Amino acid sequence: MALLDIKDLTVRYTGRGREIEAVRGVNLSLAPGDTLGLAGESGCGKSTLAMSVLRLLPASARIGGEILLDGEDVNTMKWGRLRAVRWTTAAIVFQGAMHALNPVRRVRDQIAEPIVLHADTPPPPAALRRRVDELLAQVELPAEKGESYPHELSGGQKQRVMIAMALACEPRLVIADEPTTALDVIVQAQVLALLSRLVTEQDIGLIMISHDLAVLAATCRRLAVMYEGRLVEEGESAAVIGRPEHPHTAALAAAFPTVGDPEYRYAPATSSELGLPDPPPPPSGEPLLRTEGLRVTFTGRGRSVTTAVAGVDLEVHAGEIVALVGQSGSGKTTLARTVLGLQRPTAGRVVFDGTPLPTGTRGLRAYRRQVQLVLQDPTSALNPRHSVYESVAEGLRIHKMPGDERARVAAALEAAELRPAEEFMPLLPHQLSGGQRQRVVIAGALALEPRLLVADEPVASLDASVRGEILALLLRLRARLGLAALVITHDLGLAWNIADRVAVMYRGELVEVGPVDEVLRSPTHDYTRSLLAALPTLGTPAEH
Amino acid sequence: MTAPSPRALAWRRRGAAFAAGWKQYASQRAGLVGLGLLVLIVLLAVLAPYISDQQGLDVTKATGGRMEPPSGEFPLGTDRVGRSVLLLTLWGARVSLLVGFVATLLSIAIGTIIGILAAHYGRWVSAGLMRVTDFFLVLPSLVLAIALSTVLERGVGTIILAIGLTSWPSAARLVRAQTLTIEARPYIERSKALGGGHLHVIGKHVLPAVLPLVFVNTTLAVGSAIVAESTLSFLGLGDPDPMRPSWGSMLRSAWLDSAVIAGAWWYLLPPGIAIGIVVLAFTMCGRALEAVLNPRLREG
Amino acid sequence: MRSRRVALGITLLVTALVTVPVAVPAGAPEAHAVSEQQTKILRVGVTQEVDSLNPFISITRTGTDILRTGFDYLTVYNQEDYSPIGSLAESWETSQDKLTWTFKLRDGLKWSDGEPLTAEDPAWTFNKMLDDEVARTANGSYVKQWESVEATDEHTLVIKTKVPQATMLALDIPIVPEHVWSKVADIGAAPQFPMVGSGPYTIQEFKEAQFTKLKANPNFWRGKPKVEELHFIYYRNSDAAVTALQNGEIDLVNRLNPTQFDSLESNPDIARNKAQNRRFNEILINPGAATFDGKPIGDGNPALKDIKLRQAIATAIDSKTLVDKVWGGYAEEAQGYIPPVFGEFAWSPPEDLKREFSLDEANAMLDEAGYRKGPNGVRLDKQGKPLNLRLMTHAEANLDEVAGPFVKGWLAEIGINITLQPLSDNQVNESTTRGEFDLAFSGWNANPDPDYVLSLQTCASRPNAEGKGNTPDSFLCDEEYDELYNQQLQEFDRGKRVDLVKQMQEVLHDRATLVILGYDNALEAYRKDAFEGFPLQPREGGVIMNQQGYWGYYGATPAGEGPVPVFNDDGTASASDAETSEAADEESSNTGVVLAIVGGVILVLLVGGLLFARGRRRTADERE
Amino acid sequence: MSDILTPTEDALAEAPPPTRGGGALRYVLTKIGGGLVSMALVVVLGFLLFRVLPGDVIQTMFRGRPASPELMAEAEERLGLNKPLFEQFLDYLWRLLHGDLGQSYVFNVPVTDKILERLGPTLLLVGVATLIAVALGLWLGTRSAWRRGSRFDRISTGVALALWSTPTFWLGMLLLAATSGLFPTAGIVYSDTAPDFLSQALDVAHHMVLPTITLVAVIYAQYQLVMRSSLLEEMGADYLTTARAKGLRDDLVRRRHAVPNALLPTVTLVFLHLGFVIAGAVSVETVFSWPGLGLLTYDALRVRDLPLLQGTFVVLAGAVILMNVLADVLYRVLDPRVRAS
Repeated sequence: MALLDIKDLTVRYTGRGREIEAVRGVNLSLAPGDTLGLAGESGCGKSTLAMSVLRLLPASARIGGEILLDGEDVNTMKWGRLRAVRWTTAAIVFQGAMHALNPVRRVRDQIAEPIVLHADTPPPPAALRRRVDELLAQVELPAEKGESYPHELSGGQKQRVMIAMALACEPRLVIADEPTTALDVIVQAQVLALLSRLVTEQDIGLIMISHDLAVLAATCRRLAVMYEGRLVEEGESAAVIGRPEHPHTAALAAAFPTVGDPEYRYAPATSSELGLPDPPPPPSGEPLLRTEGLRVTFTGRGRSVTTAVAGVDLEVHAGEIVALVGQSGSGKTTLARTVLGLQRPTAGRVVFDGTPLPTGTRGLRAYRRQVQLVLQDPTSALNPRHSVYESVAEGLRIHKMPGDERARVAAALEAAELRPAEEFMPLLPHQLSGGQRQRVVIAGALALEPRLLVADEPVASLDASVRGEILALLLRLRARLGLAALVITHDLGLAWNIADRVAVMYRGELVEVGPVDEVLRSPTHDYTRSLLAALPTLGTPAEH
Repeated sequence: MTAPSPRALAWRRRGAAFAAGWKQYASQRAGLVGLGLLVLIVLLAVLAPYISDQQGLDVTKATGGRMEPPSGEFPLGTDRVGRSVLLLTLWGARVSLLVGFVATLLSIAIGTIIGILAAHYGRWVSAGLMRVTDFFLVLPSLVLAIALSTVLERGVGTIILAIGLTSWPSAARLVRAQTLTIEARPYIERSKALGGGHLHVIGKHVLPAVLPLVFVNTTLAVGSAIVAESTLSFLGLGDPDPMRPSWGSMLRSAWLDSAVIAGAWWYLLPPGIAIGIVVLAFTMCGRALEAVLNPRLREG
Repeated sequence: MRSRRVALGITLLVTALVTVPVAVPAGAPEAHAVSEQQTKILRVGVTQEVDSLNPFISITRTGTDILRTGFDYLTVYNQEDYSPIGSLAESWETSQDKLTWTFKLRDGLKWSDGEPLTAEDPAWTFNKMLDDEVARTANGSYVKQWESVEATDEHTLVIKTKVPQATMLALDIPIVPEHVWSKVADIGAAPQFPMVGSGPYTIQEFKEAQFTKLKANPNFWRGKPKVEELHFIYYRNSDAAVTALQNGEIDLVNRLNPTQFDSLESNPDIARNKAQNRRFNEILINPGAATFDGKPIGDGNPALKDIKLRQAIATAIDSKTLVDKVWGGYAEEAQGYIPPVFGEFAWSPPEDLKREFSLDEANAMLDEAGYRKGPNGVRLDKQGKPLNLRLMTHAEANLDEVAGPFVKGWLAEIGINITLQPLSDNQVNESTTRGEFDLAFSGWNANPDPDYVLSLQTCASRPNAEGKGNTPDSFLCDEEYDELYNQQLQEFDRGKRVDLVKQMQEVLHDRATLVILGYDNALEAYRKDAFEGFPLQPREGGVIMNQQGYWGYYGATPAGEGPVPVFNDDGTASASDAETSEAADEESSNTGVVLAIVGGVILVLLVGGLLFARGRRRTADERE
Repeated sequence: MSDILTPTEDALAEAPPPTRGGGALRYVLTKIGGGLVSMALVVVLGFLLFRVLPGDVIQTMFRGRPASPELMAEAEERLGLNKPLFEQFLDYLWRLLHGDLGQSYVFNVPVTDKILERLGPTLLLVGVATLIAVALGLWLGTRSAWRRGSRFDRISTGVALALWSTPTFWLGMLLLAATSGLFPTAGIVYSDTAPDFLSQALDVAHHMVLPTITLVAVIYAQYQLVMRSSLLEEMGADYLTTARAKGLRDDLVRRRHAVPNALLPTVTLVFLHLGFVIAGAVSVETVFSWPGLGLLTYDALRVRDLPLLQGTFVVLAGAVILMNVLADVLYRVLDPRVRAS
């Protein structure tokens, strides 16, 4: 008998006169001890599916079909029975562990809570303590960490606590909902490895949900792909990725390039008819932007000094795309801010086009016309109250650019491939898709006719299918306008996709700088190597 | 067809947004009731000179007896010198509403400016301003207001000043918190990167985002200001002009003249109930507005 | 389930907190009844807080009222008509030059603790005041001109003064026991309780802003009072006191407003006492304030220097309406400067001089005097400026608050714009003394002898340039008036003097620097079921509380123990011939008796008046 | 704090937020420092406010009694009023540091004594009323948030709003009128109650009923509304889904997880609104003649007893500031998040 058998599941959300069908007739089954990856973009219904297994959906959800957990239909269970089943038969590792843990209770108590709850007789304190220590040990955390509050733990540690908590009642099924989304590559690899190991060791059934096919492929035996509430493809991981049948699956798979594979070099996945430009000639001459011994330190409240950027020399030539790669906390965002003049360097200087970065307000304003910023999350990078037109025109107005404002806005929108421009102008950000929003941000930057674009994780918050389109746009802009770009990312695949040169940043320093082909194919620094090693690769489950 | 100008578009969009907002507002019964009450009361207050005779407020022309119970001539009875309580209550609305509105505007203006400045400029400005705000926040504001209205000459202006100067800190804190939230948004960073200065960021991004909240807060604060006015007037710090009665000064008269002992409920109840209704109406409107403007509260 | 239990617990807790005290009164009244059976307590509701019970410090009405029952004086005002009679002192004599006073104390006087009370005690008390500035805080003015005080023997006290002093038989100074107070380090500090005293009661306990408890003093030389305990209970608001009276929580309360007084009428257990006050209420009109040496001060509107304008204002103020609407009928209409309670000196304007209230007439007067009406109906003064006048009111005085709008309304009708300016009592005092007013509410307590209140309107009573040194009233400085004033000072023929005083009032009436508003009554009430009655002072139509003596509290007669005593000047008491209850509602016609007695003590009082009316009304309202 | 990850992970993992040793002391000291700054502002404001009040202090002192210019000069000298303002301020500061708030003009006793006498009744009234209001407000707020939109929610929120909208003194007046004869109308204890503790306590409780009900009625609404919205906010939180997924009963989810978190902002509010409670106390004490600090303040204002006013102002403001410092410290104990940031 299957551990979990979902039959013709439909979930509708009703409210305010509208009805949204989140899940439309999904059939799925999982054998005990088996692992299944559930892939899909945001809004495809994968999280709703996961939550419905333990009937955790809000009251506005209408559920149809059957969810047989160990042969028992969850939908028709009595509340008491349902509570008993929760966590003992199936447990969930939630996404965003920061919020999924109660911020004001010690993690030990939170781990122990279900154990006490589901025990017939409350275990003696000593035994309980031992059990929690054991669980912590399983997730490779020392027992002392149990005394911590969630905010005292790092993201990876919190995710480990979540896993320990999920294993507390020895469930037969664990559902992991985007367990590694907010984590860095290396930590992600560690957590995935841990999860795989535990599931295998304890013979637990696992459903893992992610938008990242590579992550799923690295962990799960089987893969299911969801699209608009339907299951569009299901099968062995390798088969699904190797021979995607559904175009959506193909798009998902292509979004995560294999670093080192020349097929993906200068070739982000795009379905645009505009195609991709040819690789550019190597740049020469004076660099457009140069940092010299740049150092930025912050003084905390307790007079503790944090060095975010520790002496960086970096060059970007005209028409060149440089990828700045590093983990969060490595100082790459601070570096970008300093380059933009949003942060004053403690030491060293930034030289643009041969002249040092001005310090006066007026000079800075003029400088900022030439160097533009593209932020990670286009949703929050646009004022929700401003229309596309206003957002794009904002820079024009600040700099009092001469000429017809409307024509300039239209031109910028065209350049960012939002066509026809007129139609987009009156729209508000919430009426646009994620990719369109990012194009508006880019258009806003282009309107000022800059020479350098600083893009901070430009595609990190976009769905996989859109990712390639934006990257292709950057490449085309470079080819057409000669625009140089400094792209900040944690994603080595992105660098491989579009960058000419890559700079690897670690703890405030550039540990390795060079052409992408050299650095990513034959890294010299340990850190670069460990970054590459942590990349989940399609088809072959990671071994650690 | 020529494309409409961006400004016209913006206005059209605002109109549509307003219509949508109104639809949501209208779906809340309490908000509608509150708004209806408010419109009615404001109308009555504004129209008071046209629907009643101000001369009736002049004690020398009072025709009624001392604290007469309600009758055909005086639907709500008379006060201690024979004036119609109904007339007093009607005219009292003018002063109470005036004080409520102006004092609130004053306090909100101070609060908004300080709140935005404290959030926008870092470190010392912020620390200094917040210190002052916290200080005023914990000060027993009634004591301070009483002291202020003792120092200054009696009158509506003084009352407004006393209330305005003591009630801004909560608005300042609220605005500061909201501004901090807004300023943490990447679009502020983007705007700065585009070259926007302080004024640009505050004027184009922060203020428009903070204003709805300020508006809600204003609606809620008018009620408190009206209660504060009545308390100060009750304590004898109100406007002494008999032609400008407020609900608080009516209650003071009732109190001083032992309406409680005399059982003159018609003298005691109308001003108090009027205060309650107006404050409640403002509160209901404010909460309904809050629900419209703050999506988190809307669900469920 | 647990949350349900918690909820239940909270409900129970809240209910308990609310209902337990509610349940208490079921038992509490019984406790009250029982305690009344055992000890006779007179519980008096007072609406003014006690400032201090230190006899050297206290100056409030309530404080001195309590101290009068706790400490005896050398002399006291009699019950009949405020004549000074001996109390601790049995007799006295003065030297030819009026500089040496010799008081003989009674035999066998004892303090409440049993120690003998001798001449050493007043001697110590007075000498302390001479030596120590703090001890002069409350009553320092009496001893300002003293040379020495000496107890020549156990019964004899000799006081030498630097100049003849008229107030020597009106020394309102509580005599304290030397054996207690000589050990007190800080004479200004709050006293220790119980206090050793010599009055009809001894002060036992004082709870700040709550109550003062006194016990009957068995050693009081007139004999122990019938009531065993006397409690003064503080009520911040008088409604609460009235409710307490209705509930039987207190037995006696005064200073009622008309509404309260009326509401008590129907209560069969409560008797009311409407007493004549010694007070007149007025509005001052600044005729151009100046210092005693004639230099102009203050910022009064110069237009008011015109007597025609002042007279028009006086004509536009209607005393009858004020009596009806402001005092609810519990007052008498305005006549002369001296209140009608002092019938002999009281004057009422004859028909030809009488200003009948008439707005038309006032308007005509102003038209005639050349005050044209401006565009908005406000008249213009001679300089063409609109007549905007300030009317200063006492923020805490009900009279001012109610009457102010009336005056404003009337004057608006004759084209004068009034701005009401409510200020604290002190601010009004300061401003009026400095001449910084146009119109202001005022009022005084007059005395059997009118000298002091008359002196207020003389040139000499005006202040120095800082607005200090003297207490002026209306800043009138009129040759004719001053002339008459000096004449009446030296006139020993009573009939002629009365005549002079009436002429002075006529002058005052004509000059219109002040407008008399009326004379309000003192309204008191007590539990008839608990108390038979109280001795009034003056005996006819007088007050129970705030007497110039201890008669009311001392003679309090519990129900069934009547009749209420009458205290004679020889120290004896006789049965009252009339019920005090509601007595005052009938106007007294016994002026003949009053006259005779007043005549007997007139010489003493002639110069002694100073002490009675040494304060202005609003503060006089708050203190003695 | 020692990092316990494996060496490689240690080297590579993101750094957890730093936790400083001695943070607690630092935090407390910062809060106390802030409180002291506020207190200093109160002291300065108290001085300025009550020295700029118009009026002649000496005249006020003598209250119209005839006094010779020499006597007035003497008093001026004694009170140091002839010195320059700054010297007066230093004087005032010096005496304040010694707990001397000056001498009341009206009562002729040290202001400190006067305030100490009145502190008890106010503490009793405000304390009991706050406790009841907090308990009531939290309980009602929790219930109405949890059953959002229910009849209980609508009615209890409506009642709270209506009471909150009512002027305190008016509510007191109505209560007085409505319960005439049931409860004492003024004061804290009858003068003729037996002196034993039980009778006294019962009598005080009896006297407290009306003032307490009035004060509670006016202030509890705030706590209810804040608790309600605070809980509503928490109700969307992910950790509650976690708790439910663990199989916790609804009321356990509420009690163990939602309420403790929602309580935190409410705790701050309780203390932040003490100033409001004190304002209510002034009204309530005036209406019910409760012999507390509020009444003293109002009476001092009435007769312009400046030192007394200054004293009550400094003490009331100081008390609120002190309570707020305590609240900050308490908050730190309650909310582990504050400890690290």
